Amino acid sequence: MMIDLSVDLGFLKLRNPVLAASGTFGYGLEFAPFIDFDKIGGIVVKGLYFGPREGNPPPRLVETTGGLINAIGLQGVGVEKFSEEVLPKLRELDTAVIVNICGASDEEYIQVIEYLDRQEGVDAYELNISCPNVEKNGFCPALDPDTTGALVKQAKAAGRRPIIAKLSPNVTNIVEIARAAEDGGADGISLINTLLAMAVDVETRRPKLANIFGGLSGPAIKPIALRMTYQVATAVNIPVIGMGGIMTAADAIEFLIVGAKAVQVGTANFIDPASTMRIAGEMKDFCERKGIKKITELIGTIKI
Amino acid sequence: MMIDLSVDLGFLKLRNPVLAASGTFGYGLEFAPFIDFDKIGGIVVKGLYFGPREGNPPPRLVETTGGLINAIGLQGVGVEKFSEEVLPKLRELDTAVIVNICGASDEEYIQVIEYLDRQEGVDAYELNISCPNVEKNGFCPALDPDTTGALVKQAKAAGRRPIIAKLSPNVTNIVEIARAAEDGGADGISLINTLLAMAVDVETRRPKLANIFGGLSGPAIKPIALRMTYQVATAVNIPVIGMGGIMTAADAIEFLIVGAKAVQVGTANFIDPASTMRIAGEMKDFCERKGIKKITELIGTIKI
Amino acid sequence: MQWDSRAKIIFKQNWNDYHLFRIETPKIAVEARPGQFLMVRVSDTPYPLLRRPISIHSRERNALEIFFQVAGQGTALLSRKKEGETLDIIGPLGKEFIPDWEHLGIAYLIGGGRGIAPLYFLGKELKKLGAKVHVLYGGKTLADLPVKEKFKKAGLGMTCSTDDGSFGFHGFVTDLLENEIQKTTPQILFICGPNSMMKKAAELAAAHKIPARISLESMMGCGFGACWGCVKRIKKSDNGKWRKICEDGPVFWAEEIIWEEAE
Amino acid sequence: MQWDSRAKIIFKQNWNDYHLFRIETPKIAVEARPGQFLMVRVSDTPYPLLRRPISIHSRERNALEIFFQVAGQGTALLSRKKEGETLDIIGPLGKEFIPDWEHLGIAYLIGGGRGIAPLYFLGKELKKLGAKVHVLYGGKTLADLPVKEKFKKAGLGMTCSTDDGSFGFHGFVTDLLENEIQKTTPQILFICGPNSMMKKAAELAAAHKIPARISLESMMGCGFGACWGCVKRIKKSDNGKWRKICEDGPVFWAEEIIWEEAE
Ligand SMILES: Cc1cc2nc3c(=O)[nH]c(=O)nc-3n(C[C@H](O)[C@H](O)[C@H](O)COP(=O)(O)OP(=O)(O)OC[C@H]3O[C@@H](n4cnc5c(N)ncnc54)[C@H](O)[C@@H]3O)c2cc1C
Ligand SMILES: Cc1cc2nc3c(=O)[nH]c(=O)nc-3n(C[C@H](O)[C@H](O)[C@H](O)COP(=O)(O)OP(=O)(O)OC[C@H]3O[C@@H](n4cnc5c(N)ncnc54)[C@H](O)[C@@H]3O)c2cc1C
Ligand SMILES: Cc1cc2nc3c(=O)[nH]c(=O)nc-3n(C[C@H](O)[C@H](O)[C@H](O)COP(=O)(O)O)c2cc1C
Ligand SMILES: Cc1cc2nc3c(=O)[nH]c(=O)nc-3n(C[C@H](O)[C@H](O)[C@H](O)COP(=O)(O)O)c2cc1C
Ligand code: FES
Ligand code: FES
Repeated sequence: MMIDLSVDLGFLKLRNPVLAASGTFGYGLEFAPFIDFDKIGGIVVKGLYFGPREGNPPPRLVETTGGLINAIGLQGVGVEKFSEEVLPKLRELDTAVIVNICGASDEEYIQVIEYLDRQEGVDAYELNISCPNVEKNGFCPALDPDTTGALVKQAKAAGRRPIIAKLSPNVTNIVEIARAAEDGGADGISLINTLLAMAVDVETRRPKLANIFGGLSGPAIKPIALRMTYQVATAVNIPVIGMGGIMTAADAIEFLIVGAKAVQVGTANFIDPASTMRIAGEMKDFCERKGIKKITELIGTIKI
Repeated sequence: MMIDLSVDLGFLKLRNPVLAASGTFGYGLEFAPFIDFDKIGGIVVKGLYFGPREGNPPPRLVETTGGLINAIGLQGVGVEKFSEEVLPKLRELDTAVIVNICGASDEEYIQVIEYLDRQEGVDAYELNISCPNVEKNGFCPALDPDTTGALVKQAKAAGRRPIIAKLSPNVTNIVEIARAAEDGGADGISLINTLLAMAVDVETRRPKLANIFGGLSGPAIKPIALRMTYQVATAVNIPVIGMGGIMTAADAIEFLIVGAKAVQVGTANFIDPASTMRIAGEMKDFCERKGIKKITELIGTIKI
Repeated sequence: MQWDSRAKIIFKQNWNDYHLFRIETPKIAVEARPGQFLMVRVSDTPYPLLRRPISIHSRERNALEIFFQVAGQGTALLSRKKEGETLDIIGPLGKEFIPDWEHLGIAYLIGGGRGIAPLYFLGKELKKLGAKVHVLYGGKTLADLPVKEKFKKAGLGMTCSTDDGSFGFHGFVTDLLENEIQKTTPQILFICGPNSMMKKAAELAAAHKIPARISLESMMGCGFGACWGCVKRIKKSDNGKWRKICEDGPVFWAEEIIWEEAE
Repeated sequence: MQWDSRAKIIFKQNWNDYHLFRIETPKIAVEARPGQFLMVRVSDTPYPLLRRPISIHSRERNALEIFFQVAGQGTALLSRKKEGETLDIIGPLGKEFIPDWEHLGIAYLIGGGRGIAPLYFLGKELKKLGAKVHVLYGGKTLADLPVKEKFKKAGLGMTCSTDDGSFGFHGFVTDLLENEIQKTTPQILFICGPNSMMKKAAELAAAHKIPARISLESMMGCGFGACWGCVKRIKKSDNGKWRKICEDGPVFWAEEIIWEEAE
């Protein structure tokens, strides 16, 4: 049976709904030994500030039950080096490339967008307004609807490419934030970023992360991510990209069923570096078994 | 070495810092075959509404990686039956008894408190303003500081016993809610209740819980619970009782180190029904190994 | 109820997806009654988190047997345990199959797939109590009937059925039951298997006015009445409120069950 | 770098907490260099979630050996794997121990506890390259020196030390090193062990102006450069920025390491 896994986000057509999540896939090329780029939907590259950035001091990682807390703090090479050294190589890959945009201020987000706008080979921008481990108390724009709306609006005005707003789960009302992003002009929404978390070493009584707080990802958070994806997908009219703890095609399909048009796979890449490709493959097997001809037949079909 | 595990919450002295969490310990007596009640700090009995309550239709449980989603919906016998049939038996146990108070309206919380105020054998009330699986969309009073403050104030005025406000993690700013509870007159704060969550059966495309949403508990949520406990403990002046995913003494001690004066053990009781007693025992071993004479020496000693 | 955290696996047997363990656990064995179950910890890591409910398949002196089919990760992990390893089990839990009757007469035991598990213990006990026991054992195909010889060896009458006709009666075990009811008049039925099968069997029982005991399954958080997670709506009992399958069941009278809500 | 999801354990040996596995993995073996490591999946469930980094202890034709000490749940699960089972491993990863020198001369290898792991492969390769190899192997007590005979059998000079004097030199392995430096002049040191030991050894190296290669540990998310989780501040390289231990290390020159930040 020929199965059509392609999805159309409106602003971007994907070969299949499986993207690699930002920060868990390096700049993409790190995974060349493990996957065929033409077998996945696309990659979201690591968060980029305008300049190079040191990130947080180590330790930056703690493993928890079913989860990983990270406080990388968005270490990265900056747009310039990225555009010169990485982007040309990414352009040669037959896969969608989305760049995750960071900023320490509204202006910096815009600067990054303006710089990248002059480069070829980027399909969309994912506005990372939701990283919990940059500011000490976990603050980020996506905690507030007004800040979110205003920033999305500026970003949209600044650049020529589609804007995906990446939301934070650390909020009381995710729908309110999603609507603010939509009203601000976002072309799509991706969620969730990591949950603000902490771990303590009982021997030394020190936080296990130098940054004290970090962001929790991995299968532990999947039930929360799925709930939020469902809430948002039923509330907005722009496409939603779901993520959080996806390890298998069944996990990914749960997100599609609650209304996500595509998914991102994050932490799983560390354990099984071929996760994205494997999940896309398993998705096809699932469709075959269930007699589903087009993956889009699954999207938003939850039976309540 | 004689080790003093006792803690003083101000309004209540506990033999040791380990309490059984509400809803995971039945009405207490279910655990008689497994533990000695005089070896734990106390029990928080299952949430009580004024009248008996049916709870949600099944399925009510889903297991996830490192977690459990429940949508029991606070099935229970009501205060009258509880006071007549359960409380007399609890009075015979040599352990602190805290009752978890529920209400579908402000009035109902007050009714429950007024009724229980006329009974003997209750040491404190834990105001359950944070159950995510009663209302369909997960709404509960603890999502809003004003609602929280007002309800705590009314509850405090209505009864003669100490009030512990149990907070929800499903909020942007847990400190704001904790302060509202403190300002409302709460004698203590306990946190966290479960995280609003969801799971989908990919074969049937139905939510795995009849209630659609449920509350996530277990080791998966520990890093989030610990972070919030730390944030709240450093922000309020009333004692904080921490919980969320505690399975071992090391887990419990993490909560003490970040500032909790006591802990509650929930989901662990289902897997190892002697968890509360075991954890108290392991806590003692830990103190012995580290040369700690009083458990209170650990509280709030995190080295930042 | 007892808790044995060091119950030793003293014997293991398997047929594809089906596994039988004999577990040394004197304290639990002495209390065990047919229809009751154990809560088994399948791993000593936090994955999977919860214990799994498994029926008591047989009592052999100070040991108990369990018979299970791999259904997911938990039972898969359980199946990999080796002889000599220990299991952490709580039991016996729940209500037993056998009603408190003076005289049991002709008893039919109807088991489908892994649902045969509790019926072996039940059959042996019924026989001891003087009942005339006949077991109907159904499966999709011959490979789903791995323990059939065992029943015969224990002197229990048995007829098998397979959906594909690869062994015994060609058809559903409920068709077999229907045939049997034409021939003899059972005084009581004991039923355990997939819901669809149990429902059909319960209808037959109702049509022929034969009392029937049915063992229900449910997702269980604790297994001993503490979590309120396993409830189903049960007629009659307590005015149709949700009842705990772990404590008030797993065995109920067929007419108590509301099938629309038994899923 | 290769990924072998079905690397077979063909031999296993253990001494209390210490374990040695020989693993058949031709593609990884052929690329392996001393100082490099593997990312090992210790469980096929989501617990623990991440792979664990383990050094390459030896290459034996198309197999690799690992030597590890149980440090927590992950290594405990690994230790329970049986001969004949397969492991999912990625490797070889990271930079190798041996610098690109014409002539190596007298090389001292200093290993503490589980830190001995990479030094066996290293010693054998150095010997092949014509170096004169002497290994200093330290532990708390005799039981911490399980693989000492192996080095002698491979024709590598070895002196042992124990903190409690139960075997060999009574004292720290760094004291032993200090003594040795008085006697001979090593041209290069290779050091692997607890941070405190490595720091002391690095100080000795600096004091005596002996170049020293040090293998650092770090919490690793991926092991292949994708997560930025394993960084430490390394002097000289890239103006003192955080460097990835998995990719730029784990082996560095001693003078590059900022010990205050190496924890
Ligand atoms: C009282 C009782 C007695 C049982 N006795 C036996 C027995 O003797 N032999 C046997 O093979 N099985 C028995 N079962 C079923 C067994 O408990 C489940 O197959 C097992 O829990 C599935 O766990 P898993 O991790 O392998 O599968 P999972 O991956 O957890 O789930 C696989 C499938 O099994 C279903 N399932 C999960 N938990 C349960 C549960 N508690 N009850 C029913 N279905 C469930 C899931 O919905 C899913 O469809 C019994 C169940 C109950 C309630
Ligand atoms: C490049 C490299 C090579 C290594 N080679 C070997 C080897 O050959 N033999 C050997 O026995 N050990 C080796 N280790 C250490 C080994 O990786 C850890 O002992 C192991 O990851 C601990 O996992 P666990 O689940 O057993 O313990 P956990 O329960 O995860 O932790 C137990 C203790 O180990 C520490 N730890 C956890 N992960 C790491 C890590 N990645 N690196 C260092 N410490 C860690 C924790 O902070 C904690 O103190 C190496 C580490 C690295 C980075
Ligand atoms: C090590 C690490 C680094 C991350 N870096 C970024 C980042 O740069 N930008 C971003 O938007 N999200 C980042 N994330 C969040 C992920 O993209 C994703 O939202 C989150 O991990 C949840 O998905 P998962 O559970 O599949 O990992 C990072 C996550 C991890 C684990
Ligand atoms: C099955 C179940 C029922 C619960 N019922 C209640 C309740 O009645 N009242 C309440 O305040 N919390 C209830 N909770 C929440 C727990 O008390 C606790 O806050 C939460 O489970 C986190 O702790 P844990 O991870 O140790 O389980 C319940 C939790 C579970 C799993
Ligand atoms: S399984 Fe917990 S009450 Fe029945
Ligand atoms: S461990 Fe991931 S970059 Fe080094």
